[in-house]
Amino acid sequence: MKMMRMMLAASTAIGIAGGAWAEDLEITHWWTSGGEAAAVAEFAKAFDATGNKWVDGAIAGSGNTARPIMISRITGGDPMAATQFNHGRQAEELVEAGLMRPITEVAEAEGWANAIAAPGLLESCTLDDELYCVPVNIHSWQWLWLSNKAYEEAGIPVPKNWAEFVASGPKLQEAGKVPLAMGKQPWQAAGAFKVLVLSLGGPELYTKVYDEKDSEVAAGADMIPIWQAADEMRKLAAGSNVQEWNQATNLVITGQAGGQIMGDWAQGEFQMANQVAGTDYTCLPGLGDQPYLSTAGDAIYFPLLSDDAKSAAQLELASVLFSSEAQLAFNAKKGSLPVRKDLDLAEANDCMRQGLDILAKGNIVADTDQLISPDTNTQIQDLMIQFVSDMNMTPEDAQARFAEIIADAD
Amino acid sequence: MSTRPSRLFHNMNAKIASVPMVLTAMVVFLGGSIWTVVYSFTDSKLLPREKWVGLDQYERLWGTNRWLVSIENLAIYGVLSLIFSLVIGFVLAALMDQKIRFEDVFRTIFLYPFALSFIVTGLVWQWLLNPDFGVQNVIRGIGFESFTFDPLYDADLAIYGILFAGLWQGTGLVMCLMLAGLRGIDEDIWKAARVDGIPAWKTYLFIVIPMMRPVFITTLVIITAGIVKLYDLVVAQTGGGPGIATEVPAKYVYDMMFQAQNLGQGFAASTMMLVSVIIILIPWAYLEFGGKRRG
Amino acid sequence: MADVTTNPAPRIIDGPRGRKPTRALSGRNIMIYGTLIVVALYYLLPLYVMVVTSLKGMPEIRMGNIFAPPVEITFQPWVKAWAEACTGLNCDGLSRGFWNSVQITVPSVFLSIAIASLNGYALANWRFKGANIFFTILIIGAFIPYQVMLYPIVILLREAGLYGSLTGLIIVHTIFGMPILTLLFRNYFSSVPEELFKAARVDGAGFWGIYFRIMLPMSLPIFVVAMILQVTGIWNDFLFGVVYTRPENYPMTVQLNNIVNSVQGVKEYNVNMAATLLTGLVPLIIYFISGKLFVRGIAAGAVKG
Amino acid sequence: MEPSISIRNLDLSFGAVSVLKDLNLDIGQGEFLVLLGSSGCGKSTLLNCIAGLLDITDGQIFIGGRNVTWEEPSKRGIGMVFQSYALYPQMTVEGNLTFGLKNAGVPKTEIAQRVARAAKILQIEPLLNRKPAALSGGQRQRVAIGRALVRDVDVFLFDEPLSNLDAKLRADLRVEIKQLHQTLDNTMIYVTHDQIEAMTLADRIAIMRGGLILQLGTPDEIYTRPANKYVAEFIGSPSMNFFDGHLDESGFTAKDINFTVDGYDFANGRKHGPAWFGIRPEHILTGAEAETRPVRLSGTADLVEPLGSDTLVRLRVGDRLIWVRMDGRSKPAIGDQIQIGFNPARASIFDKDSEERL
Repeated sequence: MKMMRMMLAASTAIGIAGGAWAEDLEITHWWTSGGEAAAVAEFAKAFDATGNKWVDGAIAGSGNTARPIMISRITGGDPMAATQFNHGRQAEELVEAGLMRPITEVAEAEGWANAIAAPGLLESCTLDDELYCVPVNIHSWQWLWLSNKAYEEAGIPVPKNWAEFVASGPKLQEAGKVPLAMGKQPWQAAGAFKVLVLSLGGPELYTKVYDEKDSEVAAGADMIPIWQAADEMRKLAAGSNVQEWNQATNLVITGQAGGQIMGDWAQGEFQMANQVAGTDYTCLPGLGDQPYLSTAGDAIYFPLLSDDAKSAAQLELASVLFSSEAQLAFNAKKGSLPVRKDLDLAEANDCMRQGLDILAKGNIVADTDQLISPDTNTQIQDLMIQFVSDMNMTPEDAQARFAEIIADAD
Repeated sequence: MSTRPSRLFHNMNAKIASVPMVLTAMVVFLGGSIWTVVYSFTDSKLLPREKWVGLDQYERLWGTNRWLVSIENLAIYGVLSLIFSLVIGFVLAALMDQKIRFEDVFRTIFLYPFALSFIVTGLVWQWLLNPDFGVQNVIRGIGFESFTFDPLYDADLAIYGILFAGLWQGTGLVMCLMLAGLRGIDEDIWKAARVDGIPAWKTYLFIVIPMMRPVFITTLVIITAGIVKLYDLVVAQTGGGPGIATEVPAKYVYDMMFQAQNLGQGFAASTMMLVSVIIILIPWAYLEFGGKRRG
Repeated sequence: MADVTTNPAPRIIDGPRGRKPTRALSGRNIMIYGTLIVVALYYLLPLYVMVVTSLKGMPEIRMGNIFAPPVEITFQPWVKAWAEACTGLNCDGLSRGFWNSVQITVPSVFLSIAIASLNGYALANWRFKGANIFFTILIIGAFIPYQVMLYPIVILLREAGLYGSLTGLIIVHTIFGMPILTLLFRNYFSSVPEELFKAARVDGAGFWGIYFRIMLPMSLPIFVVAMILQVTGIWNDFLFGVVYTRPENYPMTVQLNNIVNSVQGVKEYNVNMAATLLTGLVPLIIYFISGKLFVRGIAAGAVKG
Repeated sequence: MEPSISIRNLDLSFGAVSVLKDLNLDIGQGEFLVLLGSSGCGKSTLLNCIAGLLDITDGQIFIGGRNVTWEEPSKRGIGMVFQSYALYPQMTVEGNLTFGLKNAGVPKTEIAQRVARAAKILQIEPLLNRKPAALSGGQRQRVAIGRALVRDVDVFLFDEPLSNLDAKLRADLRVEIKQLHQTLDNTMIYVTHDQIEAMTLADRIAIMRGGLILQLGTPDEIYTRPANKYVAEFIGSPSMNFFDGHLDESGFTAKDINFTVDGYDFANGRKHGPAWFGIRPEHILTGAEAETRPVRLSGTADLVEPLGSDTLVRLRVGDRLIWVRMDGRSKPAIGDQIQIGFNPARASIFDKDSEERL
């Protein structure tokens, strides 16, 4: 293993940069929760092994806090060597403005196209046939995490799908628990909603709404049950007085809450707490019934640098990020799926396997990050957080407003 | 000194010393504002670009619920925070002016929150007002099981929760300004009022307060500037939530520009803020600096 | 009309005499001190909660009462906040940010006060054509939300090649400190008697001579106020620190935010509180030391319209 | 007749600092008393005590026969006028005059009557609707007096009311205050550091120093028979000339000079020992007139100050400097030899140690 990494590093270094050595690269990202930080450490370790140095530029908060800072620095002429974005449309304009550098040469030299788990991942990094980012993981939003402990204490079996989960709500409340943990931040509310759309409405509805932006469908009868489910969701989440997603996850881990709708990164928190999938917690991908997943994830972009040595080192970094070892180590810690399909996931746990099976079946759709602009996304987030916290807003009103946003979406 | 120096070189040193001010005023404040206004008529997304869309951004702005809520919140917060800071600040200053003992101690206590950043203030009050372990929990713990005090989790009350924290942070400074103002009032006025048999509260209300007009103006300027900029406190305390119950214009601007990557929309919102500031300020600035000159 | 000063015969008769008797617990005193004490408690409560929580261990915090004094005092949270707390991969707590903040604050305070005092002096004593227009624009600038200026300044700094450098950040702080400080100095210098200024001119002192030899030495109170305002403002700044610097230069507030928001598993309230207190310590100490001067200086500078 | 104001054994101290010491003072009905002294002598403090604006430490104050020691200022039956006028700047002149009355619940018609009367007396009728900022200093002080006037009280207190005015206005207003006193005939206490005001206005003057009344008497007594050296020096401009010397049977001896003090009216019988001999510049005659005086000296003009009406001349007599007030028409040049003479009967002699009048 070690041999191979050394060779790989050496080959890219020699082949592409012609012997660039020992550069300090600053990488900015917002991976700061426990599981995330542990995962980043794996990348750093792998990159440091090439002789270069990973200078960590973590910015806490969430992507919403960190992205403005990253964008300001890139447009302000003080770019970092590499930076995290959710791939999709967040960095689109930076690429168009020529502020990012392509890494196509590494990808072609190493044959990424053959190794990639889902072609869509590379496609969303591509503009005018040049590749601009390295996808580092696959995340999917469509997971319901359940606390076995909470259900045991409430004296009811762990639900197997959304309907059962909703039905179990009153019993959990009687046992003094919050049925659904949900951090009161806009992105979490909007995320949970899109899970409902895909998992309860199916991929056709999801595509019509988010991809084709069909406002008639968004306003139509097909969406009504989704909004009713959203209505139930907010009632179940009413007692959840936390802000951060991992605080909500912690409520599930400690059995104070029944479940949480959150992406697969939540699994990193369960692992950090030494919880065992199947025994301590249960996961329901796609909310149990129609296991479809949307593939999104994080990607690393490379701003255009004037320093040749650093530019060369950027390519080395890209190579390391996509390498099998780094992919395995990183994703194991983070709880997400690796972007390569040629890996042996011997260590993958129960939940990861379920996810991999769904991927293998091809039951995947593109994530909303790739389909709608950040602007539209923000509008939906504003709507959803208002809907979740303002019980006076009826599902009908919210649906009408949602349809308007979809109609205006670009 | 045989030749008369040219106009340009008259007061040359003063002009040189004012270069930073002139640059700041013209390039940063004026130039930056004009730039912002101009680009509010484009559909700039992540990066500014000259694709003109007329008033589209403004139409969308005024059609956006969150912007309207932000304006409403700022109005509520602004009016209440003005009234309460002035009233509380003045009452505290008046109490402090009664030749009390331990004046230094009290003053330090009232002023120390001002030394803390809004981020800190927001976090502390978020903790205190959290129903699960803050004030509500404690009061329930001593037996009042049904006691409810969770302003930050009630959309109708959340903005008042922010006001609570904002006043905690800001009234100390107002108190200091007022105290300085009170100390500047001629002792003889108080004596005259006592001889006239006017009760203390009436003296304050009808004589002293009208005399403190300059102090009130300075205070007003400082408080208002703070209100318009209200941002950090909201971000740290509620993040705009629950829902969009505590959104404010400055946060809308920031979120639009950097999170939604819709610069044009953010610029339109900034322009609206700028316009309202100017509408409020121009008459005042004219009165203060334009009309009569100080001796 | 006899001259009575020479007649010390007892003239006091029964009845009110001497100081009007007042009870220590008069209604007036109860009202004054009662109000002050209640308000003082409201102001102290958050500080108390912060201190108490920062000295508790996590198990004790989870048990509940935020107002209860710590059963077992531990300084571990303080140590952790200062030296161990993590953001991403960096686990050196606030200590790094502290020195960054010092490096940012000291030159920024110095430069902004130097420039603003010169502005105020020129405006108050050496009026030139158009000066008031610039000043009015400057004052309106005080009301512009920083967010509005964020982007234009990014562009300006980029064009000047200063983006991301410490110099750039210092300039930004100087720019945004200018409106209020200039107002303060202008008001203060206006209140200096004109005769003094004229006398100095007759003695042949010029613009700089008067500034350094006459204005500076007699302006201590207003300089104290300006210094307090600037130290507090710059030390507490978050937005500029995060937008206009690189991670290795992040000031303490940015690291505070990082630590508080880097939730790794459970929120460590005690560490967060300790970090919060540590960050606020510098401005707090300055306030405790110079509170009296502050009020005096404000009386001298801010209050005269 | 019972005194209008009676101050009995008044003590005032702030902590350890004693400001007024065991002070006694009776002021008769309709009397105009001036408290005179340099700044810090306690004169304004005493006035504030009488007004009730300062809590006294011990003693009693009676006004109009009533013990007002514990009364509020407004209940003492006084009106007060301040140096800084202390007008309420946001109110019109009329507002200033009526605010206190309205507050006390005086009927409207009566308020109108009182205001009209005061305005008439002070000739401020055209100013009633103006604000203080639009008035001159003299007008403001008239309004301030008016505010005391409408209170319809027996006692007026003036705290250096003319100090903020220029010399001409001060003289004019001084006359008006004198006339006002003659018209109203009520008790007035007037604090000033200006001896001309004191001399011209007062029925009696109390000269204060260090919280004590050094001398209480009519202006004439104070001028002609100052009770101690301080009072003698304080009153009169230029100050009294002093000779440092010795008093014995032969008269007064000061270094090279010796003269008899025949005709001098000793306060408590003739005493001998070290003493100050004081003679006012206006009691020193020059030229031919000097020859007629019992004591004659000769000096050289050193400084000349022509005032128009008079000419002040400083003479060098031996190593002494002596001020002399000469007729305005005489115009001595510097260096002129001038003969002077005076009558010891018009002089004041003080004990060297106690500085009390002999």
